[in-house]
Amino acid sequence: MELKQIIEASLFAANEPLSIVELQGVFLLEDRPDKHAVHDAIKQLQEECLLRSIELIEVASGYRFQVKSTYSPWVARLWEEKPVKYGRALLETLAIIAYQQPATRGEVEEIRGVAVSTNIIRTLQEREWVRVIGHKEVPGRPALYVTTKEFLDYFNLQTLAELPPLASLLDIDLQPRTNVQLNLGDDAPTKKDTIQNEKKYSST
Amino acid sequence: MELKQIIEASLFAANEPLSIVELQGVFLLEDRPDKHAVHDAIKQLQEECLLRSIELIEVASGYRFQVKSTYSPWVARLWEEKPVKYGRALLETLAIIAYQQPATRGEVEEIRGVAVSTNIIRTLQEREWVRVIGHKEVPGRPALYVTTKEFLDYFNLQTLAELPPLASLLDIDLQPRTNVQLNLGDDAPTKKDTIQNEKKYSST
Amino acid sequence: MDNTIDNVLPIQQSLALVEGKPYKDLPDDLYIPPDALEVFLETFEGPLDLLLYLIKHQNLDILDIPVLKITQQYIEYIELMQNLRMELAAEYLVMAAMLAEIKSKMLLPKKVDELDDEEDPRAELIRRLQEYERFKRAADDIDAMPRLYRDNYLATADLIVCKINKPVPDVELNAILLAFQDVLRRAEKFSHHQIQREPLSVRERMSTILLVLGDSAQEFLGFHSFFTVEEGKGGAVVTFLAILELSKEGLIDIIQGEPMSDVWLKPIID
Repeated sequence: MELKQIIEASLFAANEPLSIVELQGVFLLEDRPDKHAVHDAIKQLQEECLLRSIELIEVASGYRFQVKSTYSPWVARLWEEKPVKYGRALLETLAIIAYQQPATRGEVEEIRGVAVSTNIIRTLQEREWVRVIGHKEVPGRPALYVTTKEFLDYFNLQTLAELPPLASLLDIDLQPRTNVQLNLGDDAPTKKDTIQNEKKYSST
Repeated sequence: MELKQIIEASLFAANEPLSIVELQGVFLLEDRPDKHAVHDAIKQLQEECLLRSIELIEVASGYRFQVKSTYSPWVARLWEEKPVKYGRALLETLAIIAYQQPATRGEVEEIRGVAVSTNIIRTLQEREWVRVIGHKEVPGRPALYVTTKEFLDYFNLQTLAELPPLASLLDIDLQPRTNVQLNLGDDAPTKKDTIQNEKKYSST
Repeated sequence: MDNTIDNVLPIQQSLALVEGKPYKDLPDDLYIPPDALEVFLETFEGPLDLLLYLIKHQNLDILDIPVLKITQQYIEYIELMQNLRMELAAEYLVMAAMLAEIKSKMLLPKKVDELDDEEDPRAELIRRLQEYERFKRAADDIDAMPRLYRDNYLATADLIVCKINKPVPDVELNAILLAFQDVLRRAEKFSHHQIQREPLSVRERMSTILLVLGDSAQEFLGFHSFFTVEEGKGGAVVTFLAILELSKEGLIDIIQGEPMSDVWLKPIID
């Protein structure tokens, strides 16, 4: 197994820049290469990139592969269209935070009975529907999430109190009368919410 | 700008498998390559990978670059968390759905001889390995589960037919019992394999 | 537990495996940790799994199970579990009954003319065992297949220049309410998840209070600063309920110098 290839594999898999020390860390102590060896491997990899569509560059926190900017007009078209649909897990998480805020991730998981992926929390935060208000002073110091003004704005609410009260929610008939089973099909979680975050889950 | 490099760049940037059609879509209409041209470029890229740490493989929803599994012992050290180990109950449920789909929860329980926890079904759904395709028209209208494209992608498969073959059932050809007092003797009735053969799989 | 040991002794085959060695007898002075057998039982995925284990372990032919022997062993396991007052899934008991039925059928003398059209009483059990075994194997096969994030990792390269503004999905409020209805229904079924029913105005006020406390440069803020005169009595009541709830959840400290004086709040979060 070649040093260069192990480093290449690590850089491709990492999803974030890796420092020389981090790259050394993928080797067991007994055959850990020194900094120069890692450096040399990176140099070689950089040279191999010359004719390819990607480059291996150094940024503040280390090295990473990136697509050469000359290709961005094409590659960018991958993301042009199609907003994806949010999955069930995301909607439930949002609902629980809205009704039970301030809530920790653990509390959301407790109510849902399954793990909540980091991706979902991140998506909600990026959308600015949910923010961290602080950390609970219990072991692990979990973040406390609340909904934001933007959340209220998006749903045309003045205050949270305009959401149906919990007690009556169960009695409200929200379900459209027709096609109940088709709806269930549509609610199947949509692609991609979870894939990246695989590792965060614990098995059941 | 070479076709091959644009495709390479797209595959590296995409974070998910890309189909031939999606790859064609990164080109403007006026210089969109035909399927054969894309195919050829992919072939070339695959050959270039032979000596590298990555491979370009086809899975159910398209093509993707991935790190060859020989490098996983090193790459895995980048993350402190161990990859999830799935429990037997989950794997057995998944296996039954994969091979017997569409299957109801009752059918899974029938084969396993124990109740299947809701959590397991939900975990499989959240991981997007399994989804509900409809409901069986029997009392209770139980949900019918099938495996998804994401399941195939996850396990590097293009179609269900690539799953390891299911062990065949031995003929239940009950041996004459040696216990003479019971006198079942040679006349003990036999029962030929009555299990229906595996259904034809169709990918979703 | 001591009187149960006697009932337990007649187990014939291995009672437990210790470092690979089967133990056939329980020494009189043996202390059984209360959860040891539970762990043992938990390693079985149900009665079929336990039966398969008993069969494989003794190199018995699955197509010609010695029902008497297996039934006896199985029932001894079950009795052992029950004697130790472990909670057994109902399926284990159903299987015990089924085995007992097969056993009795096989002991029953048969009239000659019945033999042709009546199948071996074991057939159904054997069919189920085989069926289960093949999927058990399939589960192992699937587990052994290379999969993402264990054996393979996506090879990606960043695209820096323009991370195109990706359109975000639209969501209707109804979709969220529906999702929450589902959560509630689920939670009601498993009623140990107690979902509290504070009015939302209280929940909202709780968030606001935490927000203001967090942004404030001062360590303490007065109770009165969390509602306005325009809100009237309602505002004061909601705020009061909110600080009680926050205090109950251990998120703030409530401090009052002396009776009837101002109430001060201090966040415990940061």
